[in-house]
Amino acid sequence: MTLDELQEIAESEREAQKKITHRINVSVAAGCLSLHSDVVFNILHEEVKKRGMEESCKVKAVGCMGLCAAGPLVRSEPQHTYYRGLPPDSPEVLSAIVDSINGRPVPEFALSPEIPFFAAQKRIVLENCGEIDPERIEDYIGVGGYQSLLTCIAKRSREDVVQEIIKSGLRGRGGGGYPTGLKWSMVAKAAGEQKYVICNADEGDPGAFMDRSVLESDPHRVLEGMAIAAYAVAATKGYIYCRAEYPLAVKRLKVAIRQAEKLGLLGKRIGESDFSFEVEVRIGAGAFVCGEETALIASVEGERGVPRPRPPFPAYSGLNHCPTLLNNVETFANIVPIVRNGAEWFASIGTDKSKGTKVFALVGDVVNTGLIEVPMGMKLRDLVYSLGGGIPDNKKFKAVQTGGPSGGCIPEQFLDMGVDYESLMSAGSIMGSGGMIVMDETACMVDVAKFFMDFTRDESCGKCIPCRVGTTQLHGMLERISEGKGRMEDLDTLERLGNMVKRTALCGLGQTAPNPVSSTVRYFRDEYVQHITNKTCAQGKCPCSKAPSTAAGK
Amino acid sequence: MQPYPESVPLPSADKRWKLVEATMRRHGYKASALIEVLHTVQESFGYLDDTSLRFVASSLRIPISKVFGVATYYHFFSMKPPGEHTCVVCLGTGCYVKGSGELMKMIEREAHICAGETTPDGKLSLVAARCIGSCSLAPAVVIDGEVIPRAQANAVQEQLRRWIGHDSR
Amino acid sequence: MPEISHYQVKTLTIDGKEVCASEHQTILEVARENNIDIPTLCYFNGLNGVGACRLCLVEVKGNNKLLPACVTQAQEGMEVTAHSPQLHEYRKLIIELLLTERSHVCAVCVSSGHCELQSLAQKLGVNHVTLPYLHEQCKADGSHRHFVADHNRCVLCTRCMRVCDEIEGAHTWDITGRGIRSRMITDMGEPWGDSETCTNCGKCVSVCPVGALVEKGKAVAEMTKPNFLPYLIQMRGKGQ
Amino acid sequence: MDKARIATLWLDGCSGCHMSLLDIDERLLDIASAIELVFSPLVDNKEFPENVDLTLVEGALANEEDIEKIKMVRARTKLLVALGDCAVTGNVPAMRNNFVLADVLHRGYVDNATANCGPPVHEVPQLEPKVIPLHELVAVDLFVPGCPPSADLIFFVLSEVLAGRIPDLSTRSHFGN
Repeated sequence: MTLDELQEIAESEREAQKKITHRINVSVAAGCLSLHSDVVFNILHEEVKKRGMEESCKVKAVGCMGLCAAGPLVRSEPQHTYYRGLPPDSPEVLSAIVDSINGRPVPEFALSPEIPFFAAQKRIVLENCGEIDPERIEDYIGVGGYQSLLTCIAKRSREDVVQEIIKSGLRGRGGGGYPTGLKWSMVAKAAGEQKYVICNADEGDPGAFMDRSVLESDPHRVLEGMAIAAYAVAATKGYIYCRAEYPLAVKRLKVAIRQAEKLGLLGKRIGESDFSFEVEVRIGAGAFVCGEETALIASVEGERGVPRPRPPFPAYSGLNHCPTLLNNVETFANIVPIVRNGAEWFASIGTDKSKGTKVFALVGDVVNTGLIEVPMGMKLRDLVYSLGGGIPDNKKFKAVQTGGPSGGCIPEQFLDMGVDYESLMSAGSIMGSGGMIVMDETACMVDVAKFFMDFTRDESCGKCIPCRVGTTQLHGMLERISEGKGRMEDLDTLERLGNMVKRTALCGLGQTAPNPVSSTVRYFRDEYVQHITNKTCAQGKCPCSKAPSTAAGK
Repeated sequence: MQPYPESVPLPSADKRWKLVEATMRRHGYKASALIEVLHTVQESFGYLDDTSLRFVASSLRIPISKVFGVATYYHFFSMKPPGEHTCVVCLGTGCYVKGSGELMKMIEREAHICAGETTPDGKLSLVAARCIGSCSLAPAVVIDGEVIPRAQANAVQEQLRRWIGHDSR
Repeated sequence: MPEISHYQVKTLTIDGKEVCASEHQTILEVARENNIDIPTLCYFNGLNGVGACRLCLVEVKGNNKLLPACVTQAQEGMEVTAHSPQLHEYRKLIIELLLTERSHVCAVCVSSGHCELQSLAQKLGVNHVTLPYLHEQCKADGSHRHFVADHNRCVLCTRCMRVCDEIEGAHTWDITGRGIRSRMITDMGEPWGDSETCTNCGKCVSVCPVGALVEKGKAVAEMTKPNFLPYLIQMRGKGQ
Repeated sequence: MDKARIATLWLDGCSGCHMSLLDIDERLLDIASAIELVFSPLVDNKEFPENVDLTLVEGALANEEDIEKIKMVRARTKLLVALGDCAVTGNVPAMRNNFVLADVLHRGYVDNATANCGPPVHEVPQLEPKVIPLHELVAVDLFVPGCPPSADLIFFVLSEVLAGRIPDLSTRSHFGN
């Protein structure tokens, strides 16, 4: 397919859309699906059919709209309204919604798009999520999909594309924040006949589901980003390494790949050029460390997903010892808008060193749990209180955990901090993939630290000694403290051992594993001391709070 | 390249071996396909056992110790047959903050098994998940493949009692 | 062997001492050539490096990460610090962690006196551990005709696995599980004596740094390991 | 100058460390002239005295009596030395930590007993669930590993201490024999 042919499809798709005067988009991403949005979709569809309005009113299954707390979510246009929490078991309500499409929205369920949760977002990565049908490639093409890819292939040199990404200032969205363009240029310059592009969709951070939503809602966006990357670095083969826990994402990716191959947008001779790029999905098997790039590569090779020392970096020697470009889902999803709108446009968004937007999964003790995309640098307070709607039940804010098991807990005094890579780092946490878990005053920080150490201990691959034994020792120490058997010296040991593990572990998992401990010891030392000296947990979360306190020392 | 090891016979007449063989063929019997093939085995048979691992090892020409090492490295692969029903409790951070740890303890008490085990009567397997990505609808439990958002302890308990015949204990 | 003309000599410093390295030499190789002692445990001359034990970590000026000397190639102009109080602390803690992991009871070990873990502890001045013992439950396997595998003494250096795979070509050994529950296995975790792939060559026993793999019938402190390097070099020369 | 008040204590160990101490042989005479042995299994004192300058402790902490003793000894001693692997690491006595205590007792007093079956309950201190080295319970000033530490090493420790120095054992000592 050539660029012209693609534009023809887009044009006819847009023509078809014009005939539709009313649209009811129903979210069928995993969150809403678990609240039976598929039933809502079917009933709405039937209701429209009953009224003979199929020609003008389109009920469409779309991806994630973000506000999971209010699912199943539906959007009705031109009413310009969202509907929240639609009951799948009440056809009357759904019928009333269809009846109202020309008038005022049904008030009990209506939700204005003007509330901060929606209005304060800037959707770039998620621009198509909730708008298009993720299982129809024509929908994606209708909103300009694959034009960036074919334009690159037809009109731009490989170097030019790499330069565009460098200029944009885009940094890896998987956690580390390494400049994406730099990575691309390393792979582009690396010597090797065979090169690979791998998309890291092994979103392992517990409490994060940004990548899942993107894959389920807009899979073509990721595929197109990968293909542009492949073109830029001269790779011909790509893999998407997706978690087995995301069956819907895997299914939609496979559908999308088939559709794109059929239209000649992936596979051999893309856009009738010499450029070929084939993509395969690889399914993970439950190992958090496979989010680390060298471990992920080992897993794609069919081995135990165990990290290897770097250097050599995958950019020079990765999959099958060939130069390999590895980016995560959100990074690839940023490529198309950068190529379409230019590096300057992208660089104008965000902060000095962190450009663009970031998708966050806002979860935990916050009213509006869900997925949001905001410009880098937005204040934590706005995220939690404005978009997030604050803490439920008038409880007090205690901390927000970012960066998953590699991150830290950020206390109240940082609420007015603008969120970007640097600020989070300086507060003792990391951006990570974008999970943001809000905790209210009832959370026990010793318990939280123990939770994360239990996680990393369990997920440690066991290859290097500091991580294998160090995480076990750290966890044991936290366990003793939570049982009221801790000693004050333990706090120093936590720090000493934590620092050692950070400095000596082989891979990112081990090097960051002590972060949840060190950040909580730093900001919530009082709570540790209380567990040790009073042998009680004020929040009642730890085992020591359940046993009668034995205050007698040794 | 090595020729296809056509000499490896299927372990039995069970048709599911054909599915396994098809996956291996699709990947050209390459060693790198090991994990994909193990996925197919588990999908087809519910778990991995000696027979299947030996079959896969000899078909893909991978040392048996390595196949076993890979199979036991990944938590997704199970070496034991699953129970009739499966209950997955998400212990991701979002769910944990919302009390999934307590929920898990309740289920463990209820079913008299620990996470990762199956009841002796084979009725129920209890699984802990690291995060299923339903964080905003925490706590999430997956019962026989269906995600239960904002899972309530008593509702889950009721469901489980129906399966494991709690009263007879 | 590469020809002399291919050699490109690099100059670097290790602990302030100026040293020369040839193409593809690792920091560790250069250091040992120059009598600079960097402790190692998983490293075994002649086997592929894995950088797993982290004892040989060194500081390289301009790099904020510590690098494993065993797999990091020497570069022109590198300024390497192989010994510093900080590195010494880390190395001691690594040994401590190992000592707490399983049951390393020198008093009843056949390899006492010939054990690399024991001598590393001595060399680094580890005379007690500050962390609690974990007492990981492991098995001892005496099913093999000639050898014993006592996993309570295993440090998971994977030398046995590598020598069995890279030199003997049998790949009888591998690792099962992960993290603290990692265990070395033969075949599918069945007793060593039942292994269908083991050739009884004993290479794994020769390279084991501790008392985990030993010959049968040896009493405390009787188990010495042969110098395996000449054999490895010979086999490498043939194989590649 | 007053003679240094020195004690030795025997907890859960095989007495090998004390044997090694005696193996100092003729050098003992030099030491003996500089010290007063105020408590030891080698002398007939029933009461552990106050104001002890140096106590060499052999053995790990395995029962309730060991624990009581070591706390008292620690309180009355200026310089507490963990002598030998049992005191330093738990060593052989701690090998039972891999099993449940009840199983260990059953094995010893039931499975393998030919008469008087059953673990003793009267007039013997009860075993702790886990055997631990000294420093897991009390502060230890000097660690002298070895199974046993050689006579030379013990002599070195004693002479250094008597000379008013804390001996530097960093690379002199090692675990095991």
